[in-house]
Amino acid sequence: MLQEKVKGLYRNKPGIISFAVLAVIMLAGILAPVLAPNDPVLVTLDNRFAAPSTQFPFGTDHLGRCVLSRLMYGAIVSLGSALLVMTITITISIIIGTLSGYKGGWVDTLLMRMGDVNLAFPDLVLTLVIAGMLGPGLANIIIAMAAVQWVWYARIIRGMVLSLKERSYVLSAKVAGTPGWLIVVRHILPNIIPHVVVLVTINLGMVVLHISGLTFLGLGAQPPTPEWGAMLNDARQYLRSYPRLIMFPGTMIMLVVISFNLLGDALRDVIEFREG
Amino acid sequence: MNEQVVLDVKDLHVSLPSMRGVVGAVNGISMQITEGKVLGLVGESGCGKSITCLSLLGLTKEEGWVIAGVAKIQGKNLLTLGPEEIRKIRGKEIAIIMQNPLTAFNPLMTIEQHFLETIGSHLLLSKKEGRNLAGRYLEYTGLSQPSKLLKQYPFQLSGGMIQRVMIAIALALEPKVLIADEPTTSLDVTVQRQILCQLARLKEKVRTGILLVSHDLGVIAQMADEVAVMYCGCIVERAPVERLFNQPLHPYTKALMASKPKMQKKTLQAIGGQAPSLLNFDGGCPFFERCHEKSCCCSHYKQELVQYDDKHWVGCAKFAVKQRMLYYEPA
Amino acid sequence: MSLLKVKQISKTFKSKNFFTHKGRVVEAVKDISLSIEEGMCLGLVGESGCGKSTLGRIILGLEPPQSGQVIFQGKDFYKTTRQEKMKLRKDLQAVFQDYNSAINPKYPVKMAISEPLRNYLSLSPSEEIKRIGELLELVGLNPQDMHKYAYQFSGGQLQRVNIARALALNPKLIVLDEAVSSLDVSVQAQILNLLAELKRELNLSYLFISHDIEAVYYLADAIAVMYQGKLVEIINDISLFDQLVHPYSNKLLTSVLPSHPRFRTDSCVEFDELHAKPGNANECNYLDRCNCKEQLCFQVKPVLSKLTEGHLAACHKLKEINKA
Amino acid sequence: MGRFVARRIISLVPVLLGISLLTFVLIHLVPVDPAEVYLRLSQIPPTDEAVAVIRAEMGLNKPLHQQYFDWLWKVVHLDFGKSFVTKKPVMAELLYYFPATLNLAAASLLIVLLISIPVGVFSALYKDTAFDQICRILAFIGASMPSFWLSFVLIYILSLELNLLPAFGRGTLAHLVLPATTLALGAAAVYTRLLRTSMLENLNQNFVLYARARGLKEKLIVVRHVLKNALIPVVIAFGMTLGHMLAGSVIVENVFAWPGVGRYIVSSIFNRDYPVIQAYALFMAVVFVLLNLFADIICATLDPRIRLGGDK
Repeated sequence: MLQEKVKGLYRNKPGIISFAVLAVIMLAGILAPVLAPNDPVLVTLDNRFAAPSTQFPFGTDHLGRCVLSRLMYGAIVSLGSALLVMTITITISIIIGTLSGYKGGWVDTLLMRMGDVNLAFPDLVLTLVIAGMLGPGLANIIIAMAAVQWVWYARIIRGMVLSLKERSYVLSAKVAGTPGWLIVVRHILPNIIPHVVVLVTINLGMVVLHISGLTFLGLGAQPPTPEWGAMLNDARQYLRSYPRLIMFPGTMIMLVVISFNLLGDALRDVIEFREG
Repeated sequence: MNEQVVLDVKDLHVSLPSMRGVVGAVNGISMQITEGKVLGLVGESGCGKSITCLSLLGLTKEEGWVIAGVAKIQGKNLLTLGPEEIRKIRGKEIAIIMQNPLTAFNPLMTIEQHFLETIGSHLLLSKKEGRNLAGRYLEYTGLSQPSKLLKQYPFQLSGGMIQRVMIAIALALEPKVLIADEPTTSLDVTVQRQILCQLARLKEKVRTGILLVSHDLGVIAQMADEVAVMYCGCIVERAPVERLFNQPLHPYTKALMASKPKMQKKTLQAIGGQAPSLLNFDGGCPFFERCHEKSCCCSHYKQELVQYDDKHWVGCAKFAVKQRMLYYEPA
Repeated sequence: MSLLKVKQISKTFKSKNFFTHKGRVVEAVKDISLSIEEGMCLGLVGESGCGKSTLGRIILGLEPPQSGQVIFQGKDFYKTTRQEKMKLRKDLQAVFQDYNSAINPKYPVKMAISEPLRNYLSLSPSEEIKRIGELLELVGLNPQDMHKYAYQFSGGQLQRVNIARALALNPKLIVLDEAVSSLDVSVQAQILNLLAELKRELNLSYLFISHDIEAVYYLADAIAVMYQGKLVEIINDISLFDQLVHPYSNKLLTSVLPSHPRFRTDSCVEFDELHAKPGNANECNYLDRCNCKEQLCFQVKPVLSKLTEGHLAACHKLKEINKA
Repeated sequence: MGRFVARRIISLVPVLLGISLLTFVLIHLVPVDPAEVYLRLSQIPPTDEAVAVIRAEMGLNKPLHQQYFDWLWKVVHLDFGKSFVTKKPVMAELLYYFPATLNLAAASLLIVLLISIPVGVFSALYKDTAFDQICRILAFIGASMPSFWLSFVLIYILSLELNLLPAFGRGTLAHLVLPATTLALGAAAVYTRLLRTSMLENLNQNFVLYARARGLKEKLIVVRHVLKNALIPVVIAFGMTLGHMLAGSVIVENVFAWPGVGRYIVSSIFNRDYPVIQAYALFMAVVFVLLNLFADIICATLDPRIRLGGDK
């Protein structure tokens, strides 16, 4: 069964390609200290707006910093913080969502009421406001995003748990005398996690977009940290004369978001095949 | 005897593509539906009953599906008609009652809207005339207060009521043929009986020929005049209803009858194993694997119906061979 | 002493309408008492939505009742200690209707069967495999099938696996919740035969919940008829089937379709149907469908009362018949 | 219908209370003392005495629940306090900037509708044709495009290179085109996909098969049976989208120098103008909730199950 799924994924071309793209970007970010041609934050005012050359493959920005190096270091900032947001979010929401769906009780009531309030705000507004209250900074953005998003995921997971709870195999396990925690571990979580993985993959793209958007507004990573949104913000003044400065980080963000979406779709096709 | 055949199906084949090859869902079935009579089509799930119904209405036109054969209604071959011609026949000449009445109605529309759009698609009637027609047929099906009912939405009605509405819609245009595809399967037993009785009464009124599809021999025994037993996309036996129940010939028919609990404690004669896959159907006897009465010549037998006597047809090698040898054995 | 005794169980659900947020109380099971003897099969019949599955779940310990007791092997299931409950559970197993979702698709079927074994017995891996093999053979499957996954089985085979799981701990009572309802006739017969055979060989008791009276008649020794959350009639000897007297039981019986065209009846039963409308608390809940109602039926709710030994019914008319 | 609306409005009360509680709690998340921020913004040295005075003035010394009720009482009277920076009432400021944002969001919504409904319907009806494939790819890219980047691309091509449209500021209708398009494209992509999926789902419904079996004309089936049902989830989502557009305009407004709430809030965040941030959160939530209410009412007129309270 698992083998079939791996095979299915292997046959899914967009999935493979997008996975490869993400892997390359991620690797470039991790290995940036070794691979990057230049120091991403080294200001050389003599070299402002240098055209691409062997020393600066993508040229330099308004402070003479190497664009390629900044893109590479930026990968780890953008992708890494998105992954961190998701990890925090999902950990909290799996625990609370499962508890709330399986056990019910006050956890459930609290979660549902929090969800009502949370859903009354457009996501971005709440993130913006929390980040605004905490003050600019990448860490604050990460906290704000996780704080806003977990409720939504927890509610989705709760829904899945509720429907799984009524499946005959869960009832049969109960009748067979399996204790509650074991039912959750053995029958509920394994059936939820694949769907959560799909959800997370697709939404990772959105998280990358939001983080770079907030950084673009100046609320996220602070200069001189290389981050794609920040690079766009730096480049906006020079749009007329040096449009390439906009092209590089923008393309990177879009590439990452598209890849996450494609990968998520591919995973969904593979995982939800035969499960309906 | 002046029995008029209203729908004549000859050698209907439906095959559809799947991931692993071509599935022969219906493999050459022939049947005649007579005016005012009920032809019962009985078989287990997956034997191709529903696909047969849908292909007669031209509703199986999906990519890769191959439909062959002849289905004549009033001299026209249903299977070769263009989309607009077949549309005019659907609902007007051939109406259908479906298995899950609750999901068959658009939840956003009232019963009246369903009625009027059906009538309006085939007849030039004013709204008022349409409404009267609808009310009349709702009354025929045993529903009281039709005018109130017409204003209601499908979700406000119970399963039995909505199935009656479906029957009323089907019969309001006085079709030549009514296809009833498992009309009572999703209903409670008490309601099932009522619906069947009602259908039998209405049949007398409208003089329509009915193709009654069911997996339940009880429904067939109650309703049918003639029965066709279907297995793996083939008709394996065809006979008048009394005849079939008195003297089933095909091993599958016999087994099917023996496996149904009948208010007695006697051990049931279950059929071992399960129906074979219809993938790349080769035309041999589909019941071969599960048959208790098979013999050496069966494996070469090409599935086809042979005439056992006047009105009794059977698709089993045993009888085909006997007939050819002019050997007759009283059952 | 009876194996299982159910005493005056009631359960209501508060359903919340998704769109209107209007709460509604549904009385799924009302004041039900019944008992099952060892080696006996009680058939529970009724229309969909009459609460028979809820009753089954209450008996299985999956759904605590609001009031009443479930006494299994002399112990109140919902009142005993955790350990005691575990012990009781060992003798109380179930087979459900939807065979498709009864085995977790993620694991091979041996996992499903080993689940009860591991919870109660500490078998060595080889003993466990042996036992699973035996169980599969017992239900007519090949022991090699234990390595297959649910999707590799047909419906009938899956239901056999479910029965094997239910048998794993040598239980005393198995609740069969519509266990043969979604199977084809020919396969249904296989499973019914298997169940009858197992019952004889292993001296099992069943609570056979079904809407199919013919199947119930085949398997059950006693029959209980349920309508809108209440038992309307119980008869302890199913051979006295034709003595069922409650108007609803009669309606069910006359609704059974003929087994042969010569038994065809054209008597058209007039249109009526279960309508879940809130009835008057005092009237008989079968009132709107009953064709022999009288004044008393509007005022007093009939209770289940004894007609003859082993035969109870809840109807005013019958008491009069009995008195006379 | 009236009862439905009334019920729906009553059910909003706890949500609104929750919103107010959350926005109130937000200000206590602030790692620094608002009084200090106030003083710094007023260019007064934050000495201990000055801070104490301001704290007393702001009521920060009272117990928390007291502060909440005081604040709630004022909020109910539409008094959100005064901006730390301009010293003007926050409500007046928000109302001053809001029309521009609303203007932008409404224009984008119009663009979204004009694109997504026809494209969604036709790509579902002509599934897997070249048209459908192209639309799906475009929708995919559209949904993945960062709006701030898209805006630069549009500005560069349409404004700087071709000189067709003004890039910054608000004024004529031409000024509206670029920001509205930027804001709309992402949502249009999402809606096209949503409507397409919803159409396809409904095309497979049993009632469509039954409608065909009754001999209805295909056009009638598509409009009355498929599209009408397919629109319900779309309408529900539209209520949310308009809200998201009001929020999402933050970035677009900043790029295009559009004088709306979005630009105002970002500058307030940098100024740590807490009363404004708090009022913004509350204001947006209320607008969002009302928009959803509106969408629900539209759905109820479309769907009798909601209106009449049917099961399932």
